[in-house]
Amino acid sequence: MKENQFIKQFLKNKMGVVGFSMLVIFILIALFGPMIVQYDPQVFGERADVLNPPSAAHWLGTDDLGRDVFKALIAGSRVSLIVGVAATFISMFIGTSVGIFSGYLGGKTDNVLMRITDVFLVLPWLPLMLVLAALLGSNIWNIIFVIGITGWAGTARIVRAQTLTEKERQYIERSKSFGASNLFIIWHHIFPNVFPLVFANTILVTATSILSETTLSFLGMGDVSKPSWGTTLHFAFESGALSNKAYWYFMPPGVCVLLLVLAFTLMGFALDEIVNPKLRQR
Amino acid sequence: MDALIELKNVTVKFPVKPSFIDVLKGKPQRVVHAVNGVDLTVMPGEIIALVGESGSGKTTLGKAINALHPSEVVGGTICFEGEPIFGTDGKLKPGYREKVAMIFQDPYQSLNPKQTIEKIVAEPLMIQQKNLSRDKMRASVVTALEQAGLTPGESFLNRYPHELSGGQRQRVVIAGALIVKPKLIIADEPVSMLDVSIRSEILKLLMELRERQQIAYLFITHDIALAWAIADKIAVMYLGTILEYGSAENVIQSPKNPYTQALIEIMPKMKMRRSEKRALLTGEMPDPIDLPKGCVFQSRCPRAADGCMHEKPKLTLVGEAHYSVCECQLEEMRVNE
Amino acid sequence: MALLEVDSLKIAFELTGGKRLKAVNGISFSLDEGETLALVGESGSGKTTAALSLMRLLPKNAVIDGGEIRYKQRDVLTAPEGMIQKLRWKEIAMIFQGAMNALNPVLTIEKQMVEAILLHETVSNEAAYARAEMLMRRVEIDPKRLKQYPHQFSGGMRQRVMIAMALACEPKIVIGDEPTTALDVMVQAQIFELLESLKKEMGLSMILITHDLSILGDICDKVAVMYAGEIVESGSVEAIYEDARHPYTQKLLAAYPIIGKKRGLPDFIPGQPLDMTKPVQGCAFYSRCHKAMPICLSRPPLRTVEGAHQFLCHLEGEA
Amino acid sequence: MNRKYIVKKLFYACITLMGVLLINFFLFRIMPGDPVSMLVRNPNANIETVEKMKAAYGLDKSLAAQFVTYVSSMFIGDFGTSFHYNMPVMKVIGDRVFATILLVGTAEIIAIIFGTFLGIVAAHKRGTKLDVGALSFSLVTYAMPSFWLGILMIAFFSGFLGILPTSGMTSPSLYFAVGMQRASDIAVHLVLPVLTLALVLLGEYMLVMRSSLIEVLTEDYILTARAKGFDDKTILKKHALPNAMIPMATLVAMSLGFVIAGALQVETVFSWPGLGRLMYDALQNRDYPLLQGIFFITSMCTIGTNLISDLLYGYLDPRVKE
Repeated sequence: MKENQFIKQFLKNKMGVVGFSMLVIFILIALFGPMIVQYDPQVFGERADVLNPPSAAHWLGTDDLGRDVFKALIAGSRVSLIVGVAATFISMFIGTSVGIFSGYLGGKTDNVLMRITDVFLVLPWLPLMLVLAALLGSNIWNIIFVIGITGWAGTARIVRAQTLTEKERQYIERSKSFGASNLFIIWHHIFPNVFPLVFANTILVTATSILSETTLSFLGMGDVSKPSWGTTLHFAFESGALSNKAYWYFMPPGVCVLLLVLAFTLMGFALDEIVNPKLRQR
Repeated sequence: MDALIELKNVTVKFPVKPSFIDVLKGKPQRVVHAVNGVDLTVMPGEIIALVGESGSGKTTLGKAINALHPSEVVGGTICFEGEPIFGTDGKLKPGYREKVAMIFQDPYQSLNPKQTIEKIVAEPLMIQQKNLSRDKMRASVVTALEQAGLTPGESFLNRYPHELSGGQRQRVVIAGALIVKPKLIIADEPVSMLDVSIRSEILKLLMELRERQQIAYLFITHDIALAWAIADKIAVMYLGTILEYGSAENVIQSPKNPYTQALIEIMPKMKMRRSEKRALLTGEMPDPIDLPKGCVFQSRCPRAADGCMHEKPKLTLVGEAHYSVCECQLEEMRVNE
Repeated sequence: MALLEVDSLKIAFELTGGKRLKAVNGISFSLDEGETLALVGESGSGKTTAALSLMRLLPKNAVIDGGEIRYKQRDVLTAPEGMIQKLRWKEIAMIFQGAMNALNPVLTIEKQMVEAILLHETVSNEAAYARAEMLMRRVEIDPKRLKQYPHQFSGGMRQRVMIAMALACEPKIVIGDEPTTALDVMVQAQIFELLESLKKEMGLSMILITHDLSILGDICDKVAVMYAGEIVESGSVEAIYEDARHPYTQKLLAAYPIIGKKRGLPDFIPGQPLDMTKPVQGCAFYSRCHKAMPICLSRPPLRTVEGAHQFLCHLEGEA
Repeated sequence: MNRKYIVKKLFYACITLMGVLLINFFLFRIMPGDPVSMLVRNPNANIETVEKMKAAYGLDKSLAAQFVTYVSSMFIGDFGTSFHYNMPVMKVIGDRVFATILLVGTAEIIAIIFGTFLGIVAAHKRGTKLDVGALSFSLVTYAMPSFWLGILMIAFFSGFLGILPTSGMTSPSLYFAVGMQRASDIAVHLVLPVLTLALVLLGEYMLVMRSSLIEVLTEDYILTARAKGFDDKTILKKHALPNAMIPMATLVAMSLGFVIAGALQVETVFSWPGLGRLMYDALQNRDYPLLQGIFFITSMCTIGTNLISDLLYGYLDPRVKE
């Protein structure tokens, strides 16, 4: 499928377009928001500012330390996006490489790589993340690393399966008949053809990564100096915003996570329908 | 004239991937005998048709000549212009791949859908002559495309396979083979996936190329009538073994081997024959893992005798430049009135 | 009275982007009891679409643009769904191309065969199983293999299973959609021989959908040659083989290499098949025809040679 | 399904188990704050004490020997003593297993039933409002962090409606209750956590069921079934579902393993006294033996369910040869 055809198909898919628009809005907020709205999590408000409901001064009210919830959201958007995207990048890089090499080379390499993948697939990711995060310390790069390193196994399996189909194609045989090296074939034939699948998968993995980040932060493993939406939720839950019925405190960050993850999920689903012709609507 | 390619007792044996339990039990390694001792000579500019059903080992043999199998599964010797293609170190002699190209069966599958025609045709050069400049490469691609009948060549460079018809795609495949200026093209069922009405167009192109560039062909096909139409010599393969070999006229007009006779017998004659009785082989080709002891064709041969079960018959001269492993006549044969 | 009649049938597919692909453009043919008709055409000629419409199995985006299909004088296209369900397999059964995908991979052969019998006939389970065994024996497969799954059979065996399955409810008509395309020549000959004997035995009528003009002599009585959704020539197999009148049929027949004829390259037809999403002016074969004349840009008349031998051409057509 | 397949999968599961053990072993070896290093940091500790300590924990032996001891003790269920509870880890875990199984089991059953059903309906009625509705619902629950969904549940059912308890497994006042009274108390506490977990799972199950079924419905054998004269319902039931259920069944089996660990979020929000909550507390308390024990148990669960999923696949799909 050619690129412009691909875009045309994507534009025809309502889910995809809605998801994409939502994502663009979030990216704009993450890019420009922090430039307009200044937020420092270390600066606490006055006693009178604690847990105020939404007002003109504080659009979404204040938290238990008197900080502006709206400003925290804007600042958090950047953290959530960066962590989600960066962690996904690590996952996809490992997953795609392992999947392609495992599937294409086959034999012993395949066996070894797949057994390693199996181990990463069964390691309970959330406890592992918690342990790793506790071990490495709560800084944003560690969180990215932890999410990335625990999230690649599924991708590796999917990419491997697709590579197995791809490598039986006659143009691979043709390439070999001219004396092409394995790397040449992987780069020129396998990768371009598994790419659409990798791309659709990337989008879905990003959604998962963002959820993972939120969960980690909610459980208190987040980077407090760079608070994400999950961190805000953590403080909201710990401070008893729930029993205080401070809806403005715990609702907005959750809604943001939901919308951002939904944006990626919608796009991922749309891409899946385009990439996988069997799902395509007739 | 010296032979272009000479095969001596070529075998191809694929080890069967053993199951986990078999390894534990220490069962002996099982082997698929895909090609069993084939002798074959191709002269420059000659067309040899390799005819057989699926599973006969014809494609495996073609790939062996194209050095597509790892050298350890291939036995015997393959010589190109008098020199073995593998050195003593088991490595393919450099330059061989520029002399022998292969065309594959399915024009829809043998082109990468993500690549432009230019890239597809240029691929052999990208692999074999890495230092070639972009312009020179493009010029070669255009020449090759035009030799393959896609004119003007420039207009195809930036198109994608899905924009072309089946016939055009197969021409692209041929252009991709021509670009290395080969002396031998191994053509694996090059027209069987195409509509009948355009097949001959491709065949005609292949024949013209032979006239102009002295290219020899090893033409792999299941269609013995097609072999008859185009080949100088025909080799009939069954279960990895050549059962009959000779000039097209000899093999088709006076077939000596019962299998060849049966193959010719079932070919369409373009006339009503519903009420006629005919000799039809029963069953299917046996598994190439456990080869029968004697003649490979014994299990389906209506004329199989005791001797066929025990001794492996050899190709022997049965006529002028005409070899067969046996000389039995099937009954009810009505070859070529 | 003909068993099945198709009268100026027109079928189009609605594609995304508002395009319409006219797959079948007004074809007519009939099938008598015990007769075998071949619908022959190359890829894109509309032969499979036509065959599927006979059992109303077309995909959802297909639209019938006109025409009639009558089975035993009853209209197939307008009949209620329940009636059609009773017609399927009991009256008209189908042997699909590539039996690997046409058989359900997770059900045993036995189950797939018996379910059809039990659906259409009021017989006991035992009787249905007994018939399945009988059918397997008839297509020369060990009935013990009924317990096996499709993937355990070779290509030729699977096609035999498919044939047995098609005969399960003793239909009047069997449609074979390229039943031997993926098979080896030897297996193909075996399958045709089997079909031929079954036909005689059960008094079946058959419609054979094929791209291969050369195999007709083995099994067919009459032929309809399709090009771009139209029947360009029809008649008995003898008439087509020995006295083809339409330039397409003539050229197509000459495109096969025949053992026994003079050696040399067979003929070919230059050009490519039509883009069926675009309207056709005049004769559909015009752009590829070696005898094309200016008049061919208008609709060609249907000419009759003798009896049922007809062709669609401006030329009188000489043999 | 043949024996070769089972043996192979069992063998792989063993390899995976070894991998997990290896990671588990090293992960907790390099964790900061094990008892010996704590002691070493203590300026008052003399070398002798440290050596004694090391010997007591087996830390003076070679790494390989330590690993062997570790593996063998793991297999006899000796996970050491919890720092925090000062009880054998096995006992601490044992006390909590029931709560998690109750929660996860109930939620899974609900999710499987409704997820499968919704998926089938959506695929069958593809493109209709029903499909769009079911799809949107599933996508939203799929995109929601499960802890946040829990918070919403609490806010709505307890905060706003005030009808259901928000945390724990029993009411303090009914701590000593037995029989029906205790059962009904647990049931009331179970509603919200189960609902939360079920909703999260349901979304994924529905989506997988839907796309799997849609894919199957385009297969050639569905056309064959239509040609045989079956109506849509029968085709769905007898031909499409047996195929579409294969990925679904394996997914459910596999996710079962993750859910036990994944219930952590829900258990945290609802203070549900299960393994997840225990793990979270162990992490906060730096209770390494306990952490290691839970980690091992949850990994075992996933390996086990993975194996079940593979075997199920082999059983459901006759094409699986090796």
